[in-house]
Amino acid sequence: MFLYEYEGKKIFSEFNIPIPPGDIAFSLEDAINITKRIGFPVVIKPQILGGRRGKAGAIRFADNEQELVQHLKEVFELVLYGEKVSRILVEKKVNIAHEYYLSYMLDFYERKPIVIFSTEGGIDIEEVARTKPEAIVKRHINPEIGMTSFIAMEMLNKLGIRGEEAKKFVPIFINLWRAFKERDLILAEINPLIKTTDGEVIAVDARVMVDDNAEYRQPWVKQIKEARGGTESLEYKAKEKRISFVVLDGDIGIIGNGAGLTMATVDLVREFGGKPANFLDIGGGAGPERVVAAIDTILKLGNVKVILMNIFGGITRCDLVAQGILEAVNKIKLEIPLVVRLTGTNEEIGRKMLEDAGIKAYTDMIEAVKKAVQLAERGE
Amino acid sequence: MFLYEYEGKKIFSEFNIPIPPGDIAFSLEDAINITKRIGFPVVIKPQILGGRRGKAGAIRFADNEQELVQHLKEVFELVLYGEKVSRILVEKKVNIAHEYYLSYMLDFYERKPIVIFSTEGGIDIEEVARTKPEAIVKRHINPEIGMTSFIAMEMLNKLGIRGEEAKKFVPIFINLWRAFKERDLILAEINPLIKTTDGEVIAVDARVMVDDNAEYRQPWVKQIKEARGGTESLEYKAKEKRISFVVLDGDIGIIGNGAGLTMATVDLVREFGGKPANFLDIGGGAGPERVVAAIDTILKLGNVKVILMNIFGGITRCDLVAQGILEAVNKIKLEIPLVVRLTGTNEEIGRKMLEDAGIKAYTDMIEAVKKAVQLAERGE
Amino acid sequence: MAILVNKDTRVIVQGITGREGSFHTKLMLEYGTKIVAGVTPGRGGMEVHGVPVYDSIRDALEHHEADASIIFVPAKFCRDAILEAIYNNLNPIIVITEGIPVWTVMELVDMAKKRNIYIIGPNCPGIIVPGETKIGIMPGHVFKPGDTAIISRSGTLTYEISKTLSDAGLGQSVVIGIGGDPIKGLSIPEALKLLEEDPQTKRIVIIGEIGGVEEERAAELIKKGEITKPVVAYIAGKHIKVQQKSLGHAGAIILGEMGKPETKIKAFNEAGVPVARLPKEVVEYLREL
Amino acid sequence: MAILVNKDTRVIVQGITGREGSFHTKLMLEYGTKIVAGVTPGRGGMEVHGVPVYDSIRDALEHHEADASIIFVPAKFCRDAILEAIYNNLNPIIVITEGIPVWTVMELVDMAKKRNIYIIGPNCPGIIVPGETKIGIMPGHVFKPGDTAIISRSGTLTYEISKTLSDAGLGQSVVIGIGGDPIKGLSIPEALKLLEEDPQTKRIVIIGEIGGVEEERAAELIKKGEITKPVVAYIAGKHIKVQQKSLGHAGAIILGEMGKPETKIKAFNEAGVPVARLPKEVVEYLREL
Repeated sequence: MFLYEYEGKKIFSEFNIPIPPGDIAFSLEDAINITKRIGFPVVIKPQILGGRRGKAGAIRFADNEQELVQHLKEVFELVLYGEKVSRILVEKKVNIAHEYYLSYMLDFYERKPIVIFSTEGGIDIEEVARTKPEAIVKRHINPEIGMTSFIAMEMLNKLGIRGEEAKKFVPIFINLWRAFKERDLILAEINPLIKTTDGEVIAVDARVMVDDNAEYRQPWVKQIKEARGGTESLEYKAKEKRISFVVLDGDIGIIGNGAGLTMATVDLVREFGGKPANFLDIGGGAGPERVVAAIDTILKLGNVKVILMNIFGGITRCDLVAQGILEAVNKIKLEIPLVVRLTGTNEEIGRKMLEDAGIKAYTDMIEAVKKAVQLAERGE
Repeated sequence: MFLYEYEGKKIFSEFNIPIPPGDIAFSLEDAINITKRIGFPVVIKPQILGGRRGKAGAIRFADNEQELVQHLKEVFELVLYGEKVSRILVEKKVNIAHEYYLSYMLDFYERKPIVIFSTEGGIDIEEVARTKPEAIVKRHINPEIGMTSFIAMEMLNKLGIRGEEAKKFVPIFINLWRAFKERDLILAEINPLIKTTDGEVIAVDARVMVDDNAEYRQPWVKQIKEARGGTESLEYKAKEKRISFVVLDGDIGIIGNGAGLTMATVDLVREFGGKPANFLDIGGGAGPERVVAAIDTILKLGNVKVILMNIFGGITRCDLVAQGILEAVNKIKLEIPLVVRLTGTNEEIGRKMLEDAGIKAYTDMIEAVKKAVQLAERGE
Repeated sequence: MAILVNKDTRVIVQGITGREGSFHTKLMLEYGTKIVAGVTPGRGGMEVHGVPVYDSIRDALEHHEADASIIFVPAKFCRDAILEAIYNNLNPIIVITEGIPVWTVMELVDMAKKRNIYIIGPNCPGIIVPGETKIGIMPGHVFKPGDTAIISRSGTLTYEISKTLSDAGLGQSVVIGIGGDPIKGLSIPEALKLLEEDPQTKRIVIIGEIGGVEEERAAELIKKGEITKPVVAYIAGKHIKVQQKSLGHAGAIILGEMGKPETKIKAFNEAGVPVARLPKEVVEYLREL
Repeated sequence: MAILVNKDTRVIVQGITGREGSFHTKLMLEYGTKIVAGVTPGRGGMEVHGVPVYDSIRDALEHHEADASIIFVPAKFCRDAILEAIYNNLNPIIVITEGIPVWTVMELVDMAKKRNIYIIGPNCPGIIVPGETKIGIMPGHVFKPGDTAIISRSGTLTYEISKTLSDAGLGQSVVIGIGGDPIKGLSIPEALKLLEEDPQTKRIVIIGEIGGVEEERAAELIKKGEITKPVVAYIAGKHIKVQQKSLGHAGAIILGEMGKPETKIKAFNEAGVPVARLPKEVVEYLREL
């Protein structure tokens, strides 16, 4: 799960990584109060989970209250990369002497943590890698050793930062590593890491991703999730019911059992000209209650014209799966068509049960997909 | 540094290792108050750092206040292995079904932690090793892995403890390991570890040694030291001044530079029939202030008849060492004889300086030792 | 003889007394898998479907010989269970459990590798050598013996494609569900190298997904000629462009440039590996080989 | 050629800008030791007695070739400094610093051993090959070149005994102060094995102490015939019976049965190693060999 910048910065400050004074505002009032506390000039940063705010012109500066109110009104109206701005981070503006880049991430393929530092911050590190690779230093980390002073110093020296100046960066290297490891993070990125005109080193942005699997040992993750609203929360609530749910932008609701099969179903719908509304995996051994929750979740999207359910009965018998679907449908009183593909042990019995209840049931995946696409087109 | 039983048990309880209810008493009143809180029957355990209390008959039980007061009065008068009893642990008596043994220590030679478990607790593990080795299971531990459930279970199974019963021991194996590692301990021993008649597993004794070198990262060590009094504290205060000081039982005060040379000096005094009052190493590069502190410390012992100082001037010039000794002696106005052995660069100059001030100074270690022994004998 | 496991592989089931562990023990026994013992700490002395249960692997090994382990233990206890299997030299260790933190998986895979032990999974359906042994949770009846190997990051999609192959007369030498997590014990390239050496395998199907770079690395191996057997691939999620969100599998996530389906398809194409557009096309490509 | 170090050994001084580091750098240079660079993080660019200072060993190695390291860094920073030396393949690493927690020493020695790097110390005076190189803090003038090797857990007592030897015309092939901590990088038995292979060493003096079991293990090696060169021993603290208290050296501590002087003396006697009663007797025993 990705964190908002302000959530990431909270972690940074817990690990003694300097951040600018500031706080999160959910309203104009909030923002004005924060400004009163920290003083002008301030920077206004809408909090969204995807995309690049800088490129979207969404980051604004204010030297006085008039400017502040003007910008806030505009920014609270913005929709960035499909996300409505509902929270804004208001921070004291810092005087930048130079921008750096520092990140830790897990290199899944090499199965090792990796640290990346660059003297070219404030832009995508992929871009720096293309245009100025000599300004980047990367290192795999032995997790038993972790980040230590000497490794940080070696990386800094490599890019020509030495002596007293280098020493100022070292604690940030070490503390970010500690946050990364102790908080079960997959990514902890500071871009840019700023040297101010006063020679201080400060993290002015935070891009942090935490491992969802670690929630049982990272109680703060649950707190963060519960504090959020919107779509994010719909996906979260699905997850609570052991359903993997991701919103897409089409009108065909998709339910599958197993992540790969569900992805393949989304793909097939696209191949045959349809627009998937979501990805929803009910996982293995789902009973009627999870089928109900799945349909419920999709209906909450509002714009779905047909639901396509693709079930491969592996260990479970298809007649039991059919029974689960019927129980679910009776409970919900579905008003849009449901197309089911059901295969595996006892598939004939299961299909017959569904068709008796007026639900289209197929053996062949492609036929089911075609039918769903056709129904969605007709629904327009 | 060894901890008192009650200090060790405090650590145990911080790591969720069950101990009997109880508290430390410095007076009869304390003990009566504790008993009021925890109820009879209680056990009275004088707290000393060396030796075996059980063998000395110093552990008493009380079923009522009359017995309690009687025992307390007696125990507060005891001197055990040279230590006057000044503190008594008063604990609720537990009903013992069986006594076990569990310890972690560092195997200095193999450079690995070792865990020892036995179904024969309550006696010296060395004795069990001799008389019933099949009741002991030992294992070196890979510090990266630590003690885990499965290792504990394997050790328990090996001694025939299985199923639900074994499961009760597992958390104690793991928690004692955590205390051992996280608190920089060198030894963490529970002997006996008790199974009560109710089937609970409880640590009824604690023998714990902490690494003095880890004090900078274990602030509780300093707290414990400061809370202590008596001889222990004299040694501690010396250590604060970077002096290694251990009380022996003779009348010749010994000061050396370097641990090995000081030990050799103590040995030589014994070889020539003298009785060393102490071991005191002023360490490398000691200035006059450390010499003053050394002599001060020895004088506090009260019974010293002569001080023998053995200095090998390695890097430092002997004339500077002599100057330090003279400054120190002038400051203290020493009333007992001081014999100095001084060798190294500029030794002749140094010796002359000392002898001009009336301090016997030798080149040869043995001559100095003989002189000191002779002066001590004459002093009787 | 197949790779990693075969009909003679003696298996310990860790977490045998749990619901899943017990259920799949029954199905594996029915398939013919040689399960010699189960382990659940604190449950030593029980029996599950006739299989004796011990508190520890070491205690089980006092009474039985065993080669491999399959793990159904809940995620929070998996570090201990996997370590136990590693320290008792069981090999391979098949981890069915989903939801183990990635840092823990990283630590454990590293330890296993240092001891030359294979971990399959976590979060995987296991491994099956059709007609010989099934150490996993897949429905045995969809597989048939043969000479096509399948490596897959998916579960049900693998059953789906395997069934298509079986129905078309293309039996399987081995089917390895490597799991849906971002870090796993056996990656696609590592599995490919094992299959290259397997005399029973004539051709290989890779069922990949979006996320990670395993497919790209596999394609490199093939391009370099280190894998000479013919390979057909399928990539699930190829029409999904969502950034930064996991699709059911924690490993199925696109982060910036990494994990995009187009890169994977391009890499396979450049290595001469046909990528099926529809699952059933896998059979057609295999027939064309 | 001597063991571990010789006149060609190029040395980096870690913690060179500190009081001790700077002082002993001067003395080592005067002795003829080849010090090529110093390291103190945050002090890159300085010079100490003409030796250039860098922030990191790696940065120093960009400008100089080096073999060994000597460490004067304060105890709390030693984990980092020693790791840095290990990771940059300096060998041996001589750790003068006193007061490093024993758990940290245990961790570091394990890492060094895995990489075949020798740590000498911590809490030691260093190593000297008289007339060739001194990587340590011992007074150079008490040593003379020769063919008697000394392994010692002590500092000043070693200088004392070495001086007696030198005065008696018994020069030293190498003198290794292995340090007074309970866990150290080089133990007496390990040092003995190195010296057995050293053509310059004809006889060996072991200066032991109470505490630990190194002397006993050394005696076993000799008894088994793995060490064939004649050995003379001295044990400091042989009249000290205090239990559970360290005598100046953290390693000089008697715990129950472990570390008692009588056990050590008995073990040496059984291995045919004479144990000197007085320091100066070492010379007499060596002459009798």
